[in-house]
Amino acid sequence: MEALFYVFSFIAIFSALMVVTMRNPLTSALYLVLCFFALAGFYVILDMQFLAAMQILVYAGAIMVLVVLVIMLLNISRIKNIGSDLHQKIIGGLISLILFAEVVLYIINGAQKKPTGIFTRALIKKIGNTQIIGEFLFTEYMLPFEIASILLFVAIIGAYLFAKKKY
Amino acid sequence: MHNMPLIYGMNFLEKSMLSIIPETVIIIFAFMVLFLAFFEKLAKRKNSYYLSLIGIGFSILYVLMLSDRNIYGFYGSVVFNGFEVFLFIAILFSGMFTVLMSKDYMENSGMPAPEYYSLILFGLSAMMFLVSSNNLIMVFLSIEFMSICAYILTGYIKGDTRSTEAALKYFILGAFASAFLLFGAVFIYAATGHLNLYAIHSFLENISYAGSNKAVGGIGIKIYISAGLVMFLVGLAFKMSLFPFHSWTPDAYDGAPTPITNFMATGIKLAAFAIFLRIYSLIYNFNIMNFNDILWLLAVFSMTFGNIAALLSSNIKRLLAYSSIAQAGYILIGIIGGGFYGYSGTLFYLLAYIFMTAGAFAVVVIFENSDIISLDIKRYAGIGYKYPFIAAAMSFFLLSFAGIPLTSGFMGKFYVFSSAVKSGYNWLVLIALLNSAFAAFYYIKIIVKMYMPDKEPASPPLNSSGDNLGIISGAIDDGLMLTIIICLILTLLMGVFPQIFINFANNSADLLWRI
Amino acid sequence: MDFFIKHLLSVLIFFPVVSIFLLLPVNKKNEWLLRNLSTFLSLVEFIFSLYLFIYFRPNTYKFQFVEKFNWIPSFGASYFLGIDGVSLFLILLTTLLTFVSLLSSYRYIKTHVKEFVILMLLLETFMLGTFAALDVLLFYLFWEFMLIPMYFIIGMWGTGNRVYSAVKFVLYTLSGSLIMLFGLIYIFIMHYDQTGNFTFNILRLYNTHISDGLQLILFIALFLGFAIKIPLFPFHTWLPDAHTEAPTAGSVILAGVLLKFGVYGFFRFAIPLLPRAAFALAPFVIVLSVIGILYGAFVSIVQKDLKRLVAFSSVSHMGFIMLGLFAMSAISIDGSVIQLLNHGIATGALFLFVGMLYERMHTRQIKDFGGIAKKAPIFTAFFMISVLASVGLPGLNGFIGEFLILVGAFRSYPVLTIIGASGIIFAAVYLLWMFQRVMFQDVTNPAAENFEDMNLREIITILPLIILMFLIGFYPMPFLERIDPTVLHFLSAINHHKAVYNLIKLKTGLSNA
Amino acid sequence: MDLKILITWLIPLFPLSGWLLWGLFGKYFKGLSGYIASGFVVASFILSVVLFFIVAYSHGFTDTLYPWVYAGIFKTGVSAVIDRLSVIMLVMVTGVSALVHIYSIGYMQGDKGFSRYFSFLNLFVFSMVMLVISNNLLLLYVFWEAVGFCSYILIGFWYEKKSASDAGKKAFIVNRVGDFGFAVGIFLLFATTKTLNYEAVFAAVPSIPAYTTTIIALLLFAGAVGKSAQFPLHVWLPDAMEGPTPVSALIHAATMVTAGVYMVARFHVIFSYSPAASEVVLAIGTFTAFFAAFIALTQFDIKRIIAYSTVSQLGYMFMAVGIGSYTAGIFHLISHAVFKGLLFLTAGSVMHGLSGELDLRKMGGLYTKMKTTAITFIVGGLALSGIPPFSGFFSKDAVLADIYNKGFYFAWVVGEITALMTAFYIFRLIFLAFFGESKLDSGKHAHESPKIMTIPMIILAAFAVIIGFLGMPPFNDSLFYSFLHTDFKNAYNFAPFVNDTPWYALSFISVLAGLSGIYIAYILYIKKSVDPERIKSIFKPVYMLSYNKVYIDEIYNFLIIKPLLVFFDFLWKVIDVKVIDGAVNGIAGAFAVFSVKARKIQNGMLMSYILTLSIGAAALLFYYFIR
Amino acid sequence: MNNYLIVASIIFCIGALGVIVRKNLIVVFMSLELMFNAANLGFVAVSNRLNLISGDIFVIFVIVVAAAEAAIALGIAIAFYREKGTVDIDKANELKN
Repeated sequence: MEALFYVFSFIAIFSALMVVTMRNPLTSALYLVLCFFALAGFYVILDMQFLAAMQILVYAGAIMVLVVLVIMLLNISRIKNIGSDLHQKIIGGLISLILFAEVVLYIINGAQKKPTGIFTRALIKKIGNTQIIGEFLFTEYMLPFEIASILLFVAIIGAYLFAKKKY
Repeated sequence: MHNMPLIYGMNFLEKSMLSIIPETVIIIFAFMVLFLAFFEKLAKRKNSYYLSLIGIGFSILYVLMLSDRNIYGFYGSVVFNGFEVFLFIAILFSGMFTVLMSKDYMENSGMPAPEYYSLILFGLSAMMFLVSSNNLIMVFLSIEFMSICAYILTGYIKGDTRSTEAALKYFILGAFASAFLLFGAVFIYAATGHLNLYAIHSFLENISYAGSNKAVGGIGIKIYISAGLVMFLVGLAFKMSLFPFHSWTPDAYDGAPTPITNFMATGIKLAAFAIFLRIYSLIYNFNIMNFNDILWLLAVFSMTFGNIAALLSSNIKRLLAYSSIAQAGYILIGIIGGGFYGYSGTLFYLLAYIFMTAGAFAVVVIFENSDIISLDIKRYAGIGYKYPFIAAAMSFFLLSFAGIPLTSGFMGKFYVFSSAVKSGYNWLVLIALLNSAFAAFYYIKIIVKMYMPDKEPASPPLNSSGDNLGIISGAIDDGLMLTIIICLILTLLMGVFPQIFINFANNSADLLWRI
Repeated sequence: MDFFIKHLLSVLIFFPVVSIFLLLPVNKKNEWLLRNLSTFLSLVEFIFSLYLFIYFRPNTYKFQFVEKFNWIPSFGASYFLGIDGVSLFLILLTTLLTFVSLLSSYRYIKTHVKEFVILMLLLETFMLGTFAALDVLLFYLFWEFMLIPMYFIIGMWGTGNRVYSAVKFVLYTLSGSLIMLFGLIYIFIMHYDQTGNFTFNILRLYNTHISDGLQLILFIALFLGFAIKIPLFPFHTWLPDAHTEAPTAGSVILAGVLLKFGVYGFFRFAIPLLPRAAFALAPFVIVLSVIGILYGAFVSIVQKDLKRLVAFSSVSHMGFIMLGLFAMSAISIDGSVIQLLNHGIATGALFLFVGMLYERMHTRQIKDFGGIAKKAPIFTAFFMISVLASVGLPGLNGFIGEFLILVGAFRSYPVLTIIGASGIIFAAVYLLWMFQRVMFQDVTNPAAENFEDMNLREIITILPLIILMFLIGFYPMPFLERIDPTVLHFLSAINHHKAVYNLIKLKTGLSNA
Repeated sequence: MDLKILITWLIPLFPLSGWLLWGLFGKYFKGLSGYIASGFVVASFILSVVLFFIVAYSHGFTDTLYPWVYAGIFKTGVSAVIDRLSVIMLVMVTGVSALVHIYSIGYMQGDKGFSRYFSFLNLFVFSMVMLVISNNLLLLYVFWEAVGFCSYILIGFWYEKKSASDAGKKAFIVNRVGDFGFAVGIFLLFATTKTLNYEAVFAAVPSIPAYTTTIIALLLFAGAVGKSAQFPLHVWLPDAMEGPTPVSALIHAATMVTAGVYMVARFHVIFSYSPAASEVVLAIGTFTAFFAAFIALTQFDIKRIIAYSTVSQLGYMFMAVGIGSYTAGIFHLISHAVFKGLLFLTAGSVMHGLSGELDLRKMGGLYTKMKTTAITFIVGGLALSGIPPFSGFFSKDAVLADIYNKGFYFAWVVGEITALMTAFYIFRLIFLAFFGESKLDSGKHAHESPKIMTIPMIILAAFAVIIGFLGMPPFNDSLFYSFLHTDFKNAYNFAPFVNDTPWYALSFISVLAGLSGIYIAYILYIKKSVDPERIKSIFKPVYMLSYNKVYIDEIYNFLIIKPLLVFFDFLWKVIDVKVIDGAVNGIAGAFAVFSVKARKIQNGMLMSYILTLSIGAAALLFYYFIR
Repeated sequence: MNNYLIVASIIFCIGALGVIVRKNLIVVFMSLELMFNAANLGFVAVSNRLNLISGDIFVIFVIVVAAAEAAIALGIAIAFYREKGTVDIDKANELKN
């Protein structure tokens, strides 16, 4: 497990770095897919296979395909050479580093709550994570679920409105 | 705090549904408006306009019908009580004003109406969900829902690069802030193990009394919570457009269609403040860490930046945007002041704020001729003589912004300031008062333009196109006039006889306060 | 009639608003009707206000014509009106000067007559409300909104750099009032902390216990608000600009009534609420007042613009009033109150005359005048009386006020009083020199050749003021006997703090030593 | 109401109603107003005489007309004190006024401000009467200033002339300077005694500390210095001659200017309890007497010569009151009022005859043309010179005798020298104007004035002859002294008599001084045995000093007025506009600069927006971390 | 346990870096997705650690929102590209001051 965690961590971080450093958005997109896969790996380690599947289906599958589609739709040659200024890089890097340092300091100094829930690894394994998620989704989180559906609907309208050439 | 009356049982759906009826009504009407688009005959602008108004009206009706209920619906995901009643009505008013303002605007710009109105309604429902959400998932989801509607509406003007640019900026910054909010939620979750706000509240209450008792986590948890709350605050402060998370405000306000600017300035701000107020009263307001310090800074910076930046602004929409940043700072003072008095004051100010803002934007819409120059304050020269009523109303709204007595702005300011003084934030109030003093300059600047032009216009005919001064083509739309009149009456009423509104706000704040 | 008398203050406050509704339907073009109707209505208002004088019981300090209704129970604010001897005369002055200034603007105001008369009447409402309010919030409401009509009057009908002046006027005074608002809120909250009740009733707020250090800070907050309004040196710079550019009516109201609010605020709010601080800081205020007296006079001497001269003279006169108020003796405060009226009357009259000069000659530069006395004897006579009233010539009103102030102040602050009293010399210098250059000598400006004498309307405008000048000068008892009990009560309410304060000083002095 | 009280208040009422009448309706009366106004004043005069006898044969009284200013413990009414001092003054004031009024009818004939003139003249009489009878210091101060105002308005009567309006203004302002001191004195007096009523004040004075009394007395005297044109505030009086000559006669010779002396006499209790202050009075009086006479030696403007002579004579009066000889001072006041009024009226007559000519160098030989004027003038001149049996002899001698006998030898010597100079300059005037060959401008022919002018002159001349006998030497046994000195019985005798030199010895020296003055003038201007030009060139610096009025005006101008004006200008243009207002505008400007800078943050670049946002987030995290 | 959160914060900060540094709208958008995913990882890890399930549910909603935002973002990108001919966000500079 430990080993797998480090492997996935390495892949995720490396690919994430590649996403932000690659000049060509298409390359970035492919690295992003890789990153998503690594995250899915994490989910598997954490016994959330359902989420791993969702991650790959929705993110790597749907969203990234959409992204790649859009990149292709736009003129690739005109969008791939958008560089960044040096000072932008320095300031950005600095800020990110500071943010990172702060968050890590918080994490190291802080402590999480003691595990109090009932859904131990064993229980999840016994019932099955999909079933648990499903049960919760349709009882306690029914309203968010419904809202999410409307949200997606609105997003479709939005995408349609933005993408169409004129009214 | 109350015991959480989580409703488990067979008929929980019925009871829960009651808590979201107003939102549901709005959503149903949103779909109805949207479906109008399918029918060539019905897709006239007027129909969707009236349908939206009817929907909002129904929703208000339902809110009023439910006004004495206190419901925790959907396993505590949403709450519906006096607080929500107050804010629902305020939000619905804001939506109503937006719709009323839009008719004229839509006709001028030729945009497709059904989608537009339905998005406004969807946005309204999202705001209402946000206000009543009692769960971090609901908070996040509603914020995103609301924001997505706002992104779409901001970029609604096809072919207008400014509109698209505004949407782009708004979107990227919004998503960025949302990421912070989300990451903050992770930390809160890690520290407390809860997503429900009440549950988090009681957890924090325990540890704040327990001190550094190892059994419940102690000091480490507090650090986690700080990290979580700070990052959560970033997300919320963005929506409230507090400095330094304000940067989207002027650009998005400027580029968006003016009724939508009003929607953002009133509705979104209202919803953001409402949820912040709720979360603040539930979570932030513990002595684990003094969040008031940071809010103090945010308030001071917001006021000062907003006012100073607005000082020389020549574009009326940007000016109002900067002013709204400053106003957010003032509103925050009420929250910092805290207590029953402070919350009530905040709500009162919010209510006052939407009326004056909506009124001001209605005037802006009247004089906006779909070209950029019409937003220049110079364009307002001399309208005081040509359109005495509108100019007088505009002056009144601006004076209200400036906090001159007789206006709701004064009462609101007085209310929040005195609550802050009550809690001992004297410097804050002093700074706020000095801010109001020099802020008066740019409000008055507009009045100067309207009534005291450098060269008095020789009363040009109403429809002469050659004249460079504010000219309205045709008669003023009834919806706009209605908005102005309602806002004017309410601004005056809240300034002179505020007691009923205070009672309303008190009822609403009472429930927050007694948690 | 009984109801009328009982609610006279409300009637007075809201009658101008009702008048506005009467004026609203009148056609914009019908300037004749607008002018006469508004003047008539303000005259009616003035006559109403005379009932106050008639039914006012002298020889008592109690508030009279009290009206009290709940207004905002949540803040403990009420619609609480009442007048004592001091506010009585200020109200009368307000109604009179409104009438006078409306009557005076027939010729000056040529454009937007309707807006003008409406704003004037609106202004009157707020001015009266400010004087009558005994509820702090109500007071503040009237106090601050008053700026707005005045702002429009200066900005819309002013001359020259009117917008600059108007904006400066509003922002400057607004800044002060907002800081003052802070002080008022603070006291309000302190009272709440002590009693558990929200109240804005000024009579109850008087009982708030405030520690000495806090009193100083709060006093400074209130001081800024009121001092800017007065305006006390060095917060005066808005005044010359506003006065100079305002139309005649605006100047008259500004000098005659608006400046009084600062002093009234000190009298009604700052000093009784924070007596210890008032006693402790009185020497500083008095130093500022004395500087103001001399400074205003000095600068007036070298002014080239008539209105600016009168404006700076206001600074000087208001310095006298503040000197009297803060000397904290019954005599000097009586004098200050009388002087408040005098300044309103005399300076108001001076502005009217400057306005008449401007209407006829279209200039305000002193060098453009000369030899007018020959052309317009009535004008000269009245103008001279006003100038002399302002100079403080005995027998006219200004003298009574100044003399009482100085006599009263002399006991506590002999040196400062003497320095301040030297202001009467310089008052003579700048006013008489001005009068000489404007009225006497030979005609140099051809425009003065056809100088018309005052017509009947102008005489009616000025006559009440002239009569008052003589009345107060020769027979001030009707005024004093109403003011004196109020002032004595004012002093008796705060005087024990003087002892306490001195005791504290003594103790700290001993412990330091 | 008691008859005497009615009379008391009727005396000021007549001129007051006159003022209102001419002021409001003057233009309907035209020439008639002069006669009616004079009638009013004559009525006042008659009533004054009646009152005089009432008081002389009974006793003085006080009366309050109505309460005037009641503020706290400050309580003053409009009240009158009628005692011997005030009735004497009343008779003098109303009497001279009546004559001047009558004279003015002729003098002002045809002036377009005829009614205005009489209106203000009446106002003056009213004010002066009130000043004399007022029973408290506030009322005194009121009319003290009121007479000053009348003086201002009457000096500037011909306001088209810049010099006239300048002179009026100057008179008012210089008087204000004195009045300022007077007012401060009243403040101090009130602060010490808590009252302004004469009786109460006088009762309190002996018990207040001496230095306080001294300060009060000096401050009150400052008012007198201004009003009575003593050095250093004498500068207004010569300029005041721009006014109509009857005004000069009435206000600037007979009545108003003597108010200072009257005031000191009235407050004899205060002054006598402060020997130091009295010494100051004496010193100033002595110096002024000499100083003014010195200036008068070389002037050519006849009115100015008489004006300086007035200043000089007022100095004598102050010398008298400064040594505690109040009765003598008042006596000189009365006699001076008569002969100086006479001199001015006759000078006015000369002017009238010469259509406004004032320059001595353009006169000469008028005696033949205007005999009445010349004779009356000479009577006045002799009175002024102190030649018996004219009134000046008696009164001036009374003063000088007391000075000598009380041991103030230096003052006495100066007084005698001044007497010599006095006689010289007035006879220089007489000789140059009335004798010798005529130097009139061609086209001007002198003529005698009408009867309405000469009769008052003659009456005054008669009085100038006879009035002195009231103070028949030895003065301390005279009728006048025995009548008046009871009023001064409360005075503290700070300067007792040290000598007992008989009056005739001192009078001899005085008369000698006067006669030698006349003789020198005779030598210089009639016999011309010595050329005045030679003396002029020998004593050139002294002459120039005298001729230029010791440069006092210039000194004031350079040392006070000019620097002050520069300072005021600096105050306005630099302090006010640049510093104070500059600070205000500077703050506003700073905000504008901030605004520009603040909006730089909002530069439209998405990247910088994101940066601000993330810096904000980082800062917040940091803030909580360090806590 | 903290390791997961640290990884999550690393990814979060890399995402933030991408948003700050990159000018390509598409890449910025992908960086935003990275940030959201970092949060997701955190939620799953915490929920696993505390033996809870609500965190996992949250992740599902985040994924939904991300999908919706993707739709909007790409729509905006297309509209922007159509108007400006580029997806360089620096070209979005009409609205300023």
